[in-house]
Amino acid sequence: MPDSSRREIEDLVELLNLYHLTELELEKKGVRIRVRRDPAPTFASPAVDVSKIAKSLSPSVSESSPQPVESSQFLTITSPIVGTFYRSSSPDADPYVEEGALVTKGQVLCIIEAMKLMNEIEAEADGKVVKILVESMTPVEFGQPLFLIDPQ
Amino acid sequence: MPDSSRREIEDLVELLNLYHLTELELEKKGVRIRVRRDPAPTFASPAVDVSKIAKSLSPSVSESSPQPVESSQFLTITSPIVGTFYRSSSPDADPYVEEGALVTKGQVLCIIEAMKLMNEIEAEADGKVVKILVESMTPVEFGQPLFLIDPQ
Amino acid sequence: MFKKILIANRGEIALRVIRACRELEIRTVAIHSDIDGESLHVRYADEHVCVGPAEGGLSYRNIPNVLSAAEIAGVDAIHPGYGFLAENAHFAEVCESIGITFIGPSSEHIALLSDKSQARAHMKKHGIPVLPGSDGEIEDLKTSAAIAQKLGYPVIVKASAGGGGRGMRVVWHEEDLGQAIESAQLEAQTAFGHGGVYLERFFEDPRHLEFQIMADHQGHVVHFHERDCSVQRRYQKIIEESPSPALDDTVRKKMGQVAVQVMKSVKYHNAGTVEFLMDGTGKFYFMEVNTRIQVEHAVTEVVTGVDLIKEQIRIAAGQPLSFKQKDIQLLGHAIECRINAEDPDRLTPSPGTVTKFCTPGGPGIRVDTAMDTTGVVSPFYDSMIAKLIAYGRDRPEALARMRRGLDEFVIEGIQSNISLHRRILDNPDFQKGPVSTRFLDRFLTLHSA
Amino acid sequence: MFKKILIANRGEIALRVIRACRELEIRTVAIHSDIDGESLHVRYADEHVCVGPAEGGLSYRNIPNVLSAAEIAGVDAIHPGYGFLAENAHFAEVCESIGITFIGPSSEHIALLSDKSQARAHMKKHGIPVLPGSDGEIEDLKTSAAIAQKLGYPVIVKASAGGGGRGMRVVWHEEDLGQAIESAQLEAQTAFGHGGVYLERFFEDPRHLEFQIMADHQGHVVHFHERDCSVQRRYQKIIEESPSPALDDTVRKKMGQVAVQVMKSVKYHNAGTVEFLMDGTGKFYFMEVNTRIQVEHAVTEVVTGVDLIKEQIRIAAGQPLSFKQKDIQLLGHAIECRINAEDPDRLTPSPGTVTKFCTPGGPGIRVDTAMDTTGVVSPFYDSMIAKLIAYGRDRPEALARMRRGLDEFVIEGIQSNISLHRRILDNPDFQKGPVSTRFLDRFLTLHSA
Repeated sequence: MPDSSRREIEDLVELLNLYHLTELELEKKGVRIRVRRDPAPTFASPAVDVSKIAKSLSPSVSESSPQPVESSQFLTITSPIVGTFYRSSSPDADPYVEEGALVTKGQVLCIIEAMKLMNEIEAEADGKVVKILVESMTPVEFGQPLFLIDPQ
Repeated sequence: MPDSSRREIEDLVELLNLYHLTELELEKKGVRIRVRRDPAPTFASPAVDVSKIAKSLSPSVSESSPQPVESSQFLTITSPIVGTFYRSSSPDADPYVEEGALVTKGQVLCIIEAMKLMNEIEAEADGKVVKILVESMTPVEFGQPLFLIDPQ
Repeated sequence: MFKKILIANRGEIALRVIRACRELEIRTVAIHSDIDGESLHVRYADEHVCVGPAEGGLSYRNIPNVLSAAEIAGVDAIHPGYGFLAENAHFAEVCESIGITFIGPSSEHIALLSDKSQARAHMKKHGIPVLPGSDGEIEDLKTSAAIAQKLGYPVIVKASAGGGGRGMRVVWHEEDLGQAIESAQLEAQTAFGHGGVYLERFFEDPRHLEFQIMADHQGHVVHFHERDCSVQRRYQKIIEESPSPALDDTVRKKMGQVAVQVMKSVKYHNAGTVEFLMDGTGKFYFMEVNTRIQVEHAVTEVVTGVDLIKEQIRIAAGQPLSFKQKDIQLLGHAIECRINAEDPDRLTPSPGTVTKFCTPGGPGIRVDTAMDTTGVVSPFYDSMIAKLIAYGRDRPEALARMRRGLDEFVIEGIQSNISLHRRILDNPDFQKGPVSTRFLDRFLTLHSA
Repeated sequence: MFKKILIANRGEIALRVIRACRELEIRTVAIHSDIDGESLHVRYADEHVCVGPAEGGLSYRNIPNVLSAAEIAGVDAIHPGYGFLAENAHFAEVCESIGITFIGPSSEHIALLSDKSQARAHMKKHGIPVLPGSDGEIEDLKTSAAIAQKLGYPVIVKASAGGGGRGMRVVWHEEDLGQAIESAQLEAQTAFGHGGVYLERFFEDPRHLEFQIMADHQGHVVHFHERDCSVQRRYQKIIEESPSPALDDTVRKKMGQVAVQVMKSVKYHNAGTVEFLMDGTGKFYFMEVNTRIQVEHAVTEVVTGVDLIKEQIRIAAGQPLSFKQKDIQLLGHAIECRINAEDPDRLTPSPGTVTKFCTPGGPGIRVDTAMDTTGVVSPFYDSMIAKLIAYGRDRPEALARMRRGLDEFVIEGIQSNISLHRRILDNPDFQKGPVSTRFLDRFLTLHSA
């Protein structure tokens, strides 16, 4: 098969992957390709996240949870534990950081309370806080993105 | 999509069909296409015959059963009933036809015995008997190819 | 015991019979139409023979081809499943004549009991309570009107050869009687080749109850208690359960005795079902006998622990029943939902390609289906694609499991009636039970705004 | 009753608990590691929380994260399943201290019974027959040698904190005793953080029998008869059945009474299993108590009709048992095959992508799995991907159904031990039953030429 047509198929596969399609169906005389994604009923399968499958099969991979597509140029600070996210040290105190603030590596960005313990979450690099992704006093799970930092 | 790549895909589909492949698997980074056919364990799915699916979905289609790929230029005489195939009218008689024989439309080619009844099967067109596909005294099912005729 | 059995059917019932054969270590021969070559029943069988094109009349109902397949495969017996040739007396007769065992009753049983008017007369003669109605087929409008007058309106006109709701007309007023008889006769003539009809009193809110029977060639007849099949529409059942919430033990016992009496009166053998209609006061009447295994037999298997298909095969091979009446007890409660490929609101078939099929599991769940993880629902055949059966220690547990099972069932690519079942299960009248055969029509009217 | 339960597990047991909760109309919270976000247990639950990376110790066994998940989700109770935190006394204790119900016994029960040597001493004191062995942990080689001499070789060195075969050494000759004790102590210290070991007589061909117990907070203790788990390799069970072909009704009754006595002696509550070892002469000895629901609980559910997980939840909510001892009867026979993703000859794990997964169905078949029609078997977790349970009116019918079920099971893309199960089912010794715990090793030796 020539490289050109191979690329076409690869493009198709990429679309499949990007839009979480599940099927490349051949109908009738074998010459029509139908790209299809069924609306998921109760318990239906969400699309398979290929990166996760790959990860599950390679124990050496240890990077943290998936980042939103649009923020790939930014550093995402994710929650290392499960708990409740607080932007300030107490209800009366000012938030540790606001969007737009410049932060330095090691600076406290927020607190996550877990089992009555306050865990300070620090900036992993110098940079500007582009976005705060979670409301204060909200529960967060492991790996949940909390801040987008533009490294500078 | 340009016609050239369309043809390539058709080739692929034909291979899929021909070799009873069932899967076009995306692995890891989503850019590799793996054409795959698992060795069938007990009760495992044989490949889906696309032509049959198409047929089941369109009640109007009524052509007879699939023909071997290599004989598409020939006319295939298939069994219209279930029974036992005989090449001659009795054990002592000569066969109705031999390979290479010229036959005319309506000429008896063989007998299929079903429920003690002898059913004569006739040539559907003038032509040359290219191949006799079934041994005499063998059971045949509905739609089973019996003769290849080269129409002349 | 048989060495090889041909299964003259397709779909889940073909699989069901193959499973029984495998457990009995009997070889199996599947038949299939030319579009069914990749079907699960073909893959599960040891051998398979293509018997014709897609249309059932030319393949699965094609007697010469089916019997030729049986002959070339060299089988000892044929299991007809349900539908297709299962209640075809001629087919059973030809099997008998060529020395292949038909796994079912004799051709005479089928002939007698498939003529509803004749069966009615027979049962009446044997002291079985039948629905008030005409003695045999009606002859002219004048005598019919007199009979109807005596029964009291509404009455129902039924074709002797009828089944599945065809050839039936409900008449509410005398002036409509003539027209109803004529159209029923015409429909029956067209559908069954016999236009004879008879009259019965029509009950507006009856319950449909049926007793499963197994009878051997040694004259033993055992019933497996009842199934309640009142959730139906146009005589198509969609939910069945056992025991019936409408019966107490006294009535259950009495109906069971009558059901056995019905079968003994015709010296029946193999599996059969005696159908009763029960009015709101608890009075019950014989309706008809189904001379085959039924779709809903699994409900009975689950609550009694007996494998009815294996028992059918053993009986056909001449073995006596492996149990007595006292061994058959209803342990807990079972309910079945027929999962059909259909629009859940309009209940019209929805054939097509199933892109994902994942069945529920866990405790108390049984699934009978011939669908693989993907597949095709062909417009040529029945739209039922699976039977989901839930078991519980009591009715509430069975209903809770059924709700869970319906929620777990994943069918993508086609429509199914799962959401309809789910809504019925949530209905307070249904939960309270019992309901009448008009429940589903009312439910659909209320729920389709 | 609880409003919301967190399931601190994954895989089939997480689904099993979610199913029970759905039937009881309790909301569910799944926890998962970051590679399990698409898993069926996450999709089946009403809510889900990611609690850590793939490695179990950092996610499913991560007590702070699991409890934080319970707190932010606002659950009343946690079901631990089996494995992970199920027998972690500390976890149960923290649950108790923060007012979240741990669905299982108390932390004291776990602490007492997970110390095998302590449990042994306790049972001996209460007149339960224990295996001949040392009184408590052994202190030095000299006294050990004297004890072993008295017991007679072979003896087995067992870690007090042991489980799953770790920290165990069989000693056939006195000269190997010192080495065996040292290496068992080292292994136990490494694996469990406690190196204490004790001695027992070693039986060469024992049967592994266990009694399922349910006990409520009102002091009622009921047993569900036995499961025979003798088909195992390196203490990993792969086939379980009930009733055991090794027991007659007299011994069964006596063992059941002892099992109840064991649990009453510690004032146990919730589900637990009393494990016995039985020698060739029918003498039986207490081995240990498992303070959790077990993988093989489904076998007992199938033959008794009781939903053990729902009962666990009801008990934890303070409800008394919904049955008495006399209500619990073994109806028929059930057998379970653990379907593992592994090389069927070498029994080594075979993780990877499952390209097709189609489960068996029909009568008498139950499947518990968390696999969808396709999926991934991760190397991070247990290799068991499904439990196949077959029911029959008697053992031969259950075995025939299991053979059929194994034949129907389609798993493509990875290796599984289905073919091994199939060969065991065909083995005449197994078919005749009973077999000892050495059966599988011998079988594998004979069948790997």
